[in-house]
Amino acid sequence: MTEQLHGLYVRDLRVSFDGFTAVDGVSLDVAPGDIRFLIGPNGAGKTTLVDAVTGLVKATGSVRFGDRELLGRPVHRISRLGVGRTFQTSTVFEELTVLQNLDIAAGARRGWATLLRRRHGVPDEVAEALEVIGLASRADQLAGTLAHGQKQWLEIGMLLVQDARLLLLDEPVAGMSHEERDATGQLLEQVSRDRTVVVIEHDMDFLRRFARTVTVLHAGKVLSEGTVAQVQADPRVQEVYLGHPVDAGTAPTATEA
Amino acid sequence: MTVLIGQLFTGVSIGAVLLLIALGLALTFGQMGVINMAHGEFIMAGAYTTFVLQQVITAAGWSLLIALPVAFVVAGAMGVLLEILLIRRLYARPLDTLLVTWGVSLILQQLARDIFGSPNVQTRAPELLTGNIALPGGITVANNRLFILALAGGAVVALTVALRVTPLGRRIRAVVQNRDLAAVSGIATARVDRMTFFIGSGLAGIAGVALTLLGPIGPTMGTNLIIDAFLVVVVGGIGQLKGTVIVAFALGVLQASGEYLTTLSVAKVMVFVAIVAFLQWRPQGMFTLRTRSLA
Amino acid sequence: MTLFRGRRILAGAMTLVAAAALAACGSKTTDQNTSAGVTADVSGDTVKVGLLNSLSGTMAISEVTVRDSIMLAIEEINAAGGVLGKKIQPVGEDGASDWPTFAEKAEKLIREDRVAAVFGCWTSASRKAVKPVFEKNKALLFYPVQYEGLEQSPYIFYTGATTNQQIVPGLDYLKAQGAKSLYLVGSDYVFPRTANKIIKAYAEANGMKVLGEDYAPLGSTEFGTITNKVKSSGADAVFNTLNGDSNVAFFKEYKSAGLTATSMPVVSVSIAEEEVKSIGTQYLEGQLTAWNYYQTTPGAANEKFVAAYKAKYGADKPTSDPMEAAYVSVYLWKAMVEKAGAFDVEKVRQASDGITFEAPEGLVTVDGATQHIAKTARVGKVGADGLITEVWNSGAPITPDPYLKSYPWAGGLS
Amino acid sequence: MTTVARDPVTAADPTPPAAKPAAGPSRHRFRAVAGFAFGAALLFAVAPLLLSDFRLSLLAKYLCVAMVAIGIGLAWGRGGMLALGQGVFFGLGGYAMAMHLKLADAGPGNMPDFMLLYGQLDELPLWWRPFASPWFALPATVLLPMAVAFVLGSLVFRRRVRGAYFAILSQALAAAMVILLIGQQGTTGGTNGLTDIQGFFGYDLDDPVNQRMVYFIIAGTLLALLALTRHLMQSRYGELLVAVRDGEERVRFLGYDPATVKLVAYVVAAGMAGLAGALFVPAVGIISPAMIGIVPSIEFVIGVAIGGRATLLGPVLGAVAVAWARTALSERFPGTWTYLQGLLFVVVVAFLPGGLASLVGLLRRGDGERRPGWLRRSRRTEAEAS
Repeated sequence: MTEQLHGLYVRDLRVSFDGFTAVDGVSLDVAPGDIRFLIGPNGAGKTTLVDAVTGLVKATGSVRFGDRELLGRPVHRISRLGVGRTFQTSTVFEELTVLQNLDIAAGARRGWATLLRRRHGVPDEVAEALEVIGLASRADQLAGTLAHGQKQWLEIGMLLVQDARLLLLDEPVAGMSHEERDATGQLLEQVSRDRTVVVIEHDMDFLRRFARTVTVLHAGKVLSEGTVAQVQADPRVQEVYLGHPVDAGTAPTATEA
Repeated sequence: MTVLIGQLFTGVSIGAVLLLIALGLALTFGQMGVINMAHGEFIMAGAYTTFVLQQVITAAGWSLLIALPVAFVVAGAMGVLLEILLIRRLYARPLDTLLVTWGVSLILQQLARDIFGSPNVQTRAPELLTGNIALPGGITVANNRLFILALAGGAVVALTVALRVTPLGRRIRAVVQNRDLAAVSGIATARVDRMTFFIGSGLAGIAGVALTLLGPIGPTMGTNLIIDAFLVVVVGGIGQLKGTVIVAFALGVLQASGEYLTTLSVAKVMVFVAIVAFLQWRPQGMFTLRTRSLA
Repeated sequence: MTLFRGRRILAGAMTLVAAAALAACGSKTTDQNTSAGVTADVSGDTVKVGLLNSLSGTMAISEVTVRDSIMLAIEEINAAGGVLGKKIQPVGEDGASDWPTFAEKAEKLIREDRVAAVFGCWTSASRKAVKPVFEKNKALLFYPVQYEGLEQSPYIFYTGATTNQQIVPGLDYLKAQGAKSLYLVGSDYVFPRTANKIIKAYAEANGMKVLGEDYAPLGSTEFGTITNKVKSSGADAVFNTLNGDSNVAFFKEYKSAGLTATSMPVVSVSIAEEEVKSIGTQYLEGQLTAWNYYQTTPGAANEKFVAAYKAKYGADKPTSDPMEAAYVSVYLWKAMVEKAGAFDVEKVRQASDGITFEAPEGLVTVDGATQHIAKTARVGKVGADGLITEVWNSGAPITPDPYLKSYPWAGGLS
Repeated sequence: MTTVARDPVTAADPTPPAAKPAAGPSRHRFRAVAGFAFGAALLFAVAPLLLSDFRLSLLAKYLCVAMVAIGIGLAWGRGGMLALGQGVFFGLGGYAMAMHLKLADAGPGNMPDFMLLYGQLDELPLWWRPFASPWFALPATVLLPMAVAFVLGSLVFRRRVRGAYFAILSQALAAAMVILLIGQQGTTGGTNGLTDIQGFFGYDLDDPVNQRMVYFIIAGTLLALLALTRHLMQSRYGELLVAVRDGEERVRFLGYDPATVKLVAYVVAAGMAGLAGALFVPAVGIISPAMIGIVPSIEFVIGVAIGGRATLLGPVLGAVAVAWARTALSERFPGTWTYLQGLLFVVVVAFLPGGLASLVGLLRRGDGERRPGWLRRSRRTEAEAS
């Protein structure tokens, strides 16, 4: 890929809903080509942070991707700047085939002349993505009939053909089997060669294996940041997680289930 | 000046009628997201209840008073039946609910025709409610309008209190704000839905009783009202009653003044244009519950 | 490639259209006789007639009663031996309160059932919708409802009142009672708007003032503002051309505003006995109506009609002007056919002039020139029992004048 | 027919369907051409031979309703926009055509008969004048509805008014339009509408041969609209439209503006309704507010729902079937028809949301790669759309 890698730079980001502040002055830098994991107890503001970056909720502060300011732009404009995301629940178009899903994702810059014509064959970037996500043999299957893990890969594939340079993934491996998790992790590593990846995840085993850096959020603020080992050693992180028995199972220090 | 005040009162009383017919919708549409096109036929059921009661209880005043609770129960029961038979299956498909309940409204209208005949039926109003109060300055205020205003006010207060204070009301609000959370917190959401529907439909029955004082009682009386009522709820915003109340009165006064200055036809078109313009400004209506959920 | 395919399909369809159109053009001039009307099928020992009324939809309320009285007349005629020795076989259709449906059903009755005549329609809109159908097929329609005039189709007989038999006499009555100012309230459609034009012309010529004119959309039930306007105008009387449901709401509002039949009487031209029942005498008692017939109209013919109707449809069913006009229309058609000695439409039309019938409303005479009928105008007052009693009549049948040509003040109207 | 692969769950098993694009499209194309040929033969040869003039003119009327249904199928079935105000566009097209024909009937310089009777106007109102020219009136029958749809659509879709809100607004538009038309009796004919239309571009409409010509034009137009819609549905745009229906937000995140995508389908549907209205006028000879209001607008939807909203042919067949059933049943059982209409709506929409087409789909499942979204609508996505 010839395109340059960019980083994500968040400064003093704040989001509030009717007096409740969900994200309270977060600043963080994600280096180009990083795989950054965002963790934190429920309600820490992880998803809201991603919502703010992608323009879904109004926020104050500054979010730059490379040298472009994202805040204040409408959702589809931010998307066209190369910022792509997935949701906790899979949102592939179930009534369309895998190929059609990818083709739509690849086509945001198409003009009406192209749109109003039928698709012939498979565009190169779509074929490439089909190989990367391992769904080439299922290209003509309805997305709704895919297994759960396959849907998540399709979503990632859609971000690839969309030519997203920043991938924001919200719990991509939730509900996946061990084999699927491994495959997903390898997919992320492959993808991050020419892209920047941010992952919200609760699965600590997955995090330890594939995270390059980690940011811990708590009550809308950054609690800790660093490599997996650094964060695990941070006493504040341990305190927060021990103070929330519900989340104890997901705490970095806890043993795996 | 006299005319101006008279018109203002007319506008307010149009608003009261709108409020009364929209209140039930504010609950079923606003709180539950169910578009019930048969709501107008529940109003009709309330009006026919008054008619039937008057065949038994001939004193107009008593029959009207008794009709209020009876119509509430009759229309409410119809609503619950509809909820159990059809709407329950359609919570995830609001647009389909609209079409299905429209089919139901056709059936109910024909049923009314077959039972009561196509022509309108008449009820007698108590003499007290056919008169008016003369205020100084030549202004007269019709008693039936005052009664409806009081009824609408009473219904709003009762509903607000019920939603705020009673355990059922708290459950209803919990379900509206977060259905899943309410469910895992041990609230039987299906039963709460049914109760909400009972109350919402029952309010339509009460509106039906009130309308016997103003207009015709016939099989198609509901269809003329339903769109206006929906517009009130849409503009008022979902999930809160105060929007419905404010918008009902605002549209009433707008229509009355528009009609006074031009004609009723033009006034109706004016109201429509105003609504589209308003939704440009606030697409979610006047008041909405803000939630964190995905838009 | 695919787009090209799409284009080819489209192009193919277009070619077909063009070819079809050309084929049609080719035969355009050859066929003249096909449009020359359909002859009625009278080969058997029965003769079919069509009944075209709304049995469903908003107009069913009124039109079902008309259908009932037409059926009554047909039964009576059949029991007395039929028409020219043939029994009448009614073919009923539902206009469904929808004007294009009326046109469709009229076409069906004429072309498929080949009826000798059609009885029905109520609203002006439905009549306007079927008029070209009858004219194109040269078939007969008997239209039984009072209407706004300004029409004279060679294939329609109008057995209800035209404006000079209902509205003008109603105004004459008000003038005689000393009314100097009027307020006009009507539904927003053809009849009220045309009627109000006539009323305004009449008022101007007779020194009366029209203080206001308001229209409510059909089916509207919100009369607060209009009543306010009426009340503050201080008019001597209200001329009401509201239709259907709106009357109920209007009179309830009227009474609530403290207006009464003595303080400001309302003359209505669309409220007959059936409507009185649904509005309620509580609101209507003492108000005036203008018609040509009431259930209480004296005479043996009416006693027989009312008794027969109640025996067939129930003692609680009132008879009204449009019902009577519909009933009469069947008898008038019978008389025309018998005078012509044939069911042929043109012969029936030619035979129509001067036909008389001792109707429940009194003697009526067909005016061949206008194909309307001469009838007596009556003004009545709603009583506590829900019946309307006559307070005035025109003394003699009034010759129909649908274009008001004999009224100098109406010069600019048509 | 085999029913082995009926259950969608089995399709998720590791053996992928082997259908490769190579075999599929050509067979589909062949089927489409064969289908159109069959339809054309039916409409142009069989129907005129078998039906009497009267029944043929009824069929012409049904086909006009079917044109509206195609548009609704596109906007609602594929785009998720429940257009409950299509009567407005049907009416705009119909009035534009009728105004021209009335003026042509009256002759140059004259005014239509009803204006003289009811309007008492001294001269033709300004806004009528352009309709005297067929070069204005004919394009207007399609462009006028499209323009209104464009204005309304760009207002509401951009502000993300959708789902139920959109449905209610489009109903209110229908109601407002009726009131407006009726209120201007002198220039619109009021409740009567525009009636008694005699000629159609020089051809006397009383002549059955010319009625037949009108039928052929209508049938041809219907086929053309079907071809156009088929193309739209199978284009990339068609796929995108389904995507917007099922996940508007998701499409936005892919960098599209869903408002524009929806607007196109809505405007096209409006144009089809306008064309249908324009052709309805010579076929039936009348256009009136009774064809425009809330009830007729909902009735346009009924056939679409019953036939199968997301399919190409479902809406057409559904609309024709419902219109035919109404004529057949309301002749004998007017009350029963109302019950039946209501029941059909309830049963089909509640229990068979794919319409009758989904029954056919169940039988035919498993042959081919391009499966239209008949089989099941995803529940989540519709909830999202509200």
